[in-house]
Amino acid sequence: MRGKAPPDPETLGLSSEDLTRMYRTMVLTRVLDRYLLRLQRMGKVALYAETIGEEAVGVGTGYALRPEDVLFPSYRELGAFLMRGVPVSEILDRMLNTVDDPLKGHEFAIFGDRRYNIVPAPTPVATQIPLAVGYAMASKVKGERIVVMTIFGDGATSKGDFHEGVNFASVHKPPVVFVCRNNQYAISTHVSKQTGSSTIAQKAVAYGLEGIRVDGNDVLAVYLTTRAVVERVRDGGAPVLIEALTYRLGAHTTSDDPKRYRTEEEVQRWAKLDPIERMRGYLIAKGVIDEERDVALRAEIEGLVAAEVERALQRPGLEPAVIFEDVYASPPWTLLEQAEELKELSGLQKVTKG
Amino acid sequence: MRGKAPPDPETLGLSSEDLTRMYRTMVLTRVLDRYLLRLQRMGKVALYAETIGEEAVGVGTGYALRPEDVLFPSYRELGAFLMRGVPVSEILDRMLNTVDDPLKGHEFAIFGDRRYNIVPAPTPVATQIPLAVGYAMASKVKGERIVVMTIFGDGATSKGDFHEGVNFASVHKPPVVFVCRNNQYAISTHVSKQTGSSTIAQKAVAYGLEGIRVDGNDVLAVYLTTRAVVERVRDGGAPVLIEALTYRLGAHTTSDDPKRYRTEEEVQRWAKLDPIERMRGYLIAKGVIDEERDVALRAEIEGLVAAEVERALQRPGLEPAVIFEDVYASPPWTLLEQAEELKELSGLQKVTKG
Amino acid sequence: MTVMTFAKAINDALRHEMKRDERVVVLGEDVGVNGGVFRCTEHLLMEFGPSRVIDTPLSESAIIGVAIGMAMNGLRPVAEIQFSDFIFGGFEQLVSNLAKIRYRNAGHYFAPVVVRAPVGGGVRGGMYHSQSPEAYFAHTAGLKVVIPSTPSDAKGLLISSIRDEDPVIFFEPKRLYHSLREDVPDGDYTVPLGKARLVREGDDVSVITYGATVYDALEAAERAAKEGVSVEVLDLRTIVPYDWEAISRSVRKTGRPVIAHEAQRTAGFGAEIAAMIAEREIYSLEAPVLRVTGYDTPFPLVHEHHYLPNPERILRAIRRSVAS
Amino acid sequence: MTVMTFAKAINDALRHEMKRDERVVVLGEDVGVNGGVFRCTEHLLMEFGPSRVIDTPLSESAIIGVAIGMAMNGLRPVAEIQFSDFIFGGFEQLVSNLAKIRYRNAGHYFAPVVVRAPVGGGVRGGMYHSQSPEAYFAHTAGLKVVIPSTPSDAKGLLISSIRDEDPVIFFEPKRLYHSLREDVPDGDYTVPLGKARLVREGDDVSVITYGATVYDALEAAERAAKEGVSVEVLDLRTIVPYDWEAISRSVRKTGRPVIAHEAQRTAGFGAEIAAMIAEREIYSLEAPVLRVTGYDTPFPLVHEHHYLPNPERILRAIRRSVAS
Ligand SMILES: Cc1ncc(C[n+]2csc(CCOP(=O)(O)OP(=O)(O)O)c2C)c(N)n1
Ligand SMILES: Cc1ncc(C[n+]2csc(CCOP(=O)(O)OP(=O)(O)O)c2C)c(N)n1
Ligand SMILES: [Mg+2]
Ligand SMILES: [Mg+2]
Repeated sequence: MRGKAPPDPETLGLSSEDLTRMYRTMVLTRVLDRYLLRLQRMGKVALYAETIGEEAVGVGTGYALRPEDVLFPSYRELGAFLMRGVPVSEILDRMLNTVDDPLKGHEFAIFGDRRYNIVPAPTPVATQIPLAVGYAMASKVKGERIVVMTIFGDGATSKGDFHEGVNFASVHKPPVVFVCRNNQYAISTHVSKQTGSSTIAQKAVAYGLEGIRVDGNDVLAVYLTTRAVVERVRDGGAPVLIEALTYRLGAHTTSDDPKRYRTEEEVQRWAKLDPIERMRGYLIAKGVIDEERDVALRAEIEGLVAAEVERALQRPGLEPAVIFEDVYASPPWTLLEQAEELKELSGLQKVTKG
Repeated sequence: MRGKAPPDPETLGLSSEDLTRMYRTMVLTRVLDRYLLRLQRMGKVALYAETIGEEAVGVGTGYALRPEDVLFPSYRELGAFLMRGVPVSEILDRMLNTVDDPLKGHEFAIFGDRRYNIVPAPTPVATQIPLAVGYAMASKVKGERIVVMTIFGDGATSKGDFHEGVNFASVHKPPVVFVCRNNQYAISTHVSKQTGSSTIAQKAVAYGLEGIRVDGNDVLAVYLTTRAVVERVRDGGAPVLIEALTYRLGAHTTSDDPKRYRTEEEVQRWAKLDPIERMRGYLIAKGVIDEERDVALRAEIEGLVAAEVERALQRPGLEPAVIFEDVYASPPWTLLEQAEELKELSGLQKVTKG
Repeated sequence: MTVMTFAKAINDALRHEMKRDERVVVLGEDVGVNGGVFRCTEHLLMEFGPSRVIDTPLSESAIIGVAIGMAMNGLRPVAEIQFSDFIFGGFEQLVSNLAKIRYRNAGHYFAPVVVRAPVGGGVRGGMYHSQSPEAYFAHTAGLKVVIPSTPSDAKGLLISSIRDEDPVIFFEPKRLYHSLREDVPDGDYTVPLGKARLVREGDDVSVITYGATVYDALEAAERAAKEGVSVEVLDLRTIVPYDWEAISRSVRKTGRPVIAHEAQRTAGFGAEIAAMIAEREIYSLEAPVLRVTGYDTPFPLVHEHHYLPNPERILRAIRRSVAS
Repeated sequence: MTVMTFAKAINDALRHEMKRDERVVVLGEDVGVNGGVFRCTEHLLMEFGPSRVIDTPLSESAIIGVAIGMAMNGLRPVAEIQFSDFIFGGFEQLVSNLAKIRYRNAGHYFAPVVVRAPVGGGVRGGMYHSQSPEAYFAHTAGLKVVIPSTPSDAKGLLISSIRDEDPVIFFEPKRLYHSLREDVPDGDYTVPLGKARLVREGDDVSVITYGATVYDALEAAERAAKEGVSVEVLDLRTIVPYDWEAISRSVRKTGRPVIAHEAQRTAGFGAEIAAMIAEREIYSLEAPVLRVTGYDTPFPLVHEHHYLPNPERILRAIRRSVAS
């Protein structure tokens, strides 16, 4: 879209509600992201993978899905969760492992909950891809008209599971959409050292599938491309690989120091392409919002998130006994014995919060 | 080459020695292959993967390598071994697990021996591919001018290790050549159910590498293409993926019954494209050999192989103690104890040949 | 009752469950048109069609991963890995996803997948067609591990495994596939997971084993009987959860346990049984806890008889036990 | 001697070997420009250049596989897996190739690869940054398995591992990386594989352990001492081969073994030690063989202290041992 004048929303078939919802969610994502970062620094969250700069991918893809569609995300898809309607409170309960954590403190994944058709991300990169394919295979067998989407990073495309999963899908053609959020880095490894191919999209050729590269900092491009693909796949079209080119403005996670491997100039260059600023510029240019409403919106969101953080911090934590839950539907006797052992021990020693 | 008149050897830069060597080795491969099949039926060989119909790939690629080049084959590359100068006797000692078996009866691989720069194939499909890449990486570090070639089947391209290995090579560009012997089947699975891509060669696009499809039943095409690629890679060129399209005329292995999954018509169609017959026709047409010499050649080869089989069948087998050899350079005490146990037991019980 | 081979009993169990429950699907390399390289899935494609009997590309990680996804979406996939030696390509999916899916999802999603794979030696299969990797899975919380040794148990345990809400790794001793025939109950027949089978009663020594080694233990027991030693043979059938009550009962009776399996000795599943005995039945012991196992080498192509816990080796351990 | 952290000692060993032997190369995710996520490979890229310090794509199977190929061609690769939790993606290469390469090639080719990987919990790492998978490798003939617990041992054992002609899986307890400092010998320094370290002498109970659990055992021993119980603590340092002589000597002395490790209990490496004691030191025992281990669940994000074999749990086992 750069260069010439951006098209009007109507030309794109977008209502101002579409636009403001996406914009609002991007801002919300950014604000919550910053809070989660701070909560990690405070020691309240064990580890956090920032999403700053990549909001357009999560929000654009998230908006393209229907509620019944199922998302297999990676660990950096906060925007998609919020766009799919997950309340901030539930994400905070999750990240702070309160007694209301829907995942009971078992694991890291930012979020996951069957009610939202969001599957918690596995930490082992790319391993959700074959799962998404299988989920979609099953929906085909069951005759459901849902679409399964899986999102992963550029680094993930080097793993065998990306290949095996996409190749499997290329033969059986279940309703699955592969989205690579190419933020150009896998921790310190630039995508040019990740693969010899100059785009991720062209990897689709290896499977006889369509590959599309989209500007991942343009939420409208992401949304429109993804929605078209999702609906095509819903109607029986073959799986598609979408590459959304973006940039990770923050550190990889709170354990990472990006200064070791990239220049401040590079970061600044991409900071200028901030997807939120870009959308803001567009909305103001097209008269969808004005500065005043924008300031109000941001203040409202800040307030909302701050209040939720306050609330969540007050919630009690989980009991040690949770560590024995959800291992099996019918646990072996060995595990039941061990749970007894912990109970006995917990009586003896101070129960500290994980 | 079909359709128009085939070019003369000189035009292709081939001497009649080149031609007869390749032809002779294809015939030798076929004859030895048939003997090995019979030896398996006799219970002398545990399992055998036939190579009938695919001789041109092994021989053409094998001839393209220099002695110092290193081959990481799959289990179906008999032609390449013979073309690289492995004596029939050594292959028989291997397959019959005689006391002279260079691999001491430890495993299946048809053959492997450092003296010939042939690495025994692993049974787990595709797992030799990253090894070949690593071997080539090391030769680059060491400043050697060798080329590493790995050969694998069409089925192998679906495995994560194909992807991870080729992708690794696409970044680091060591002197490695990937050859897919596309015989259109992975046991019962036709290549069209193996991947959504219509060729294997196009999978190179996923790595920004060159992919070349060659008629795998035309030994000259295989040789000329591979040689050009090998020399280019030797001179510092990037890795290349060569797809040699051929057909497995026989069963997958001696445990397989191909009638379950393919028609006799299909087999007959490909039998007419037999690479040996094709080369024979070419050599006769170009006056390189005549019928008489051909008959003599075949008789000579039959005699040679028959005599070697006779000899090998007389050789003694391996001692049970070999099972403890080559596990470690410096074995743990546990293993040494176990070797003692076997020694003790072997004294008590009849030593049967594996 | 119908006389069946072990392979046929597996086939019968699959057909029965596929008929009974349309959520059951089968996937793997060559399971469809070819009916499986050991014929365990024969005729299923014809009967249930290609959306329920799925020939897959050659990719073990995808087979397991896709099966997990299917199970998360309500199916009951039975994935076949052609040989357990090739299960390692899918190991990350097995260990990092299948075993942990219920936990990671706090029960929101779970994956009752059955992974079937032929195990063990005795078929001149060499290094990569003979391994017994059960200990890896026994050491992976979240999985159950089953290894039947008779056609009836194969059927009954496979049906139980398919109906189980937890993922089950189901190992089939390949040397039994076509070498063994027996009367197998028709129709609906289950054998509960976690219950051992007392194969032979005895008073002097307990051989605790599973899989094809049961038959080697029986032969050793026969021979010991001729020497006046009465040997009990216990077939665990399920490794996770294992039947501690049965083990403990037998050890209390004989005081002389011998544990036998094909897998290599070090850190094999036999160690777990020995460790439990050393913790809980130490005062019942009248002899050291002995193990007869595959050696700590890769599985050899030649001389596999020597490598395996053959009757001679088991008998030797029985004698040692009695002598101490 | 220089005071170093555990991470620095690893770095020192790598640098020392890379200087001494140009065949030594390092490869893995983020090992180059980033110096490793735990800084173990810091500055190596600058010193030795990109052909010897190789940043790889995100592909564990290729990392192991490429390292094997390099080793077959005469290099001495030290591959880093970023967390041992991600080693499963390379499991087929480890089990089917690395462990079996010498055997399959009958010695024609062999692969002296060192695979380094951080293990264990205690850093709030959750399910996939905390696991202790050593038993899988102990059960895989062809591999050696090392787990140091001090900076000096880290250096000395890593150098020995790099010089070893066999493949070594080298696990580094990540919670020790930056929490521990001690004097480490400068320059060439080796600690032999297969030799345990007697960390604390005692007469009543033997705690046999390795890795970071050594410190929990020591704390438990301190506390037991206050109760008048004298506890010996043995750090195995190497799991394959393990130092049976040292274990046996200690068990003969105390008669009361307690085995402790972070990995889950069932079929963990502790079972192997218990099994060996039950076979060979049964007559020395004055108490059951006890194990204190991680529970048979995935590694939990919250309450990991409860999951781990913490000093309270070890002390409890010591008391139980003394009481029986
Ligand atoms: C299989 C595996 N290997 C290594 C890691 C450690 N690790 C965590 S994130 C990461 C980089 C992932 O990069 P990418 O896929 O591009 O996603 P991004 O973090 O950029 O969103 C690595 C190497 C992991 N989680 N899983
Ligand atoms: C990882 C792995 N999975 C499964 C098998 C069983 N198997 C042996 S050969 C084969 C088919 C291989 O097909 P392809 O790669 O096309 O080679 P071809 O046999 O046609 O030469 C299969 C599935 C194996 N050896 N390794
Ligand atoms: Mg990335
Ligand atoms: Mg093939």
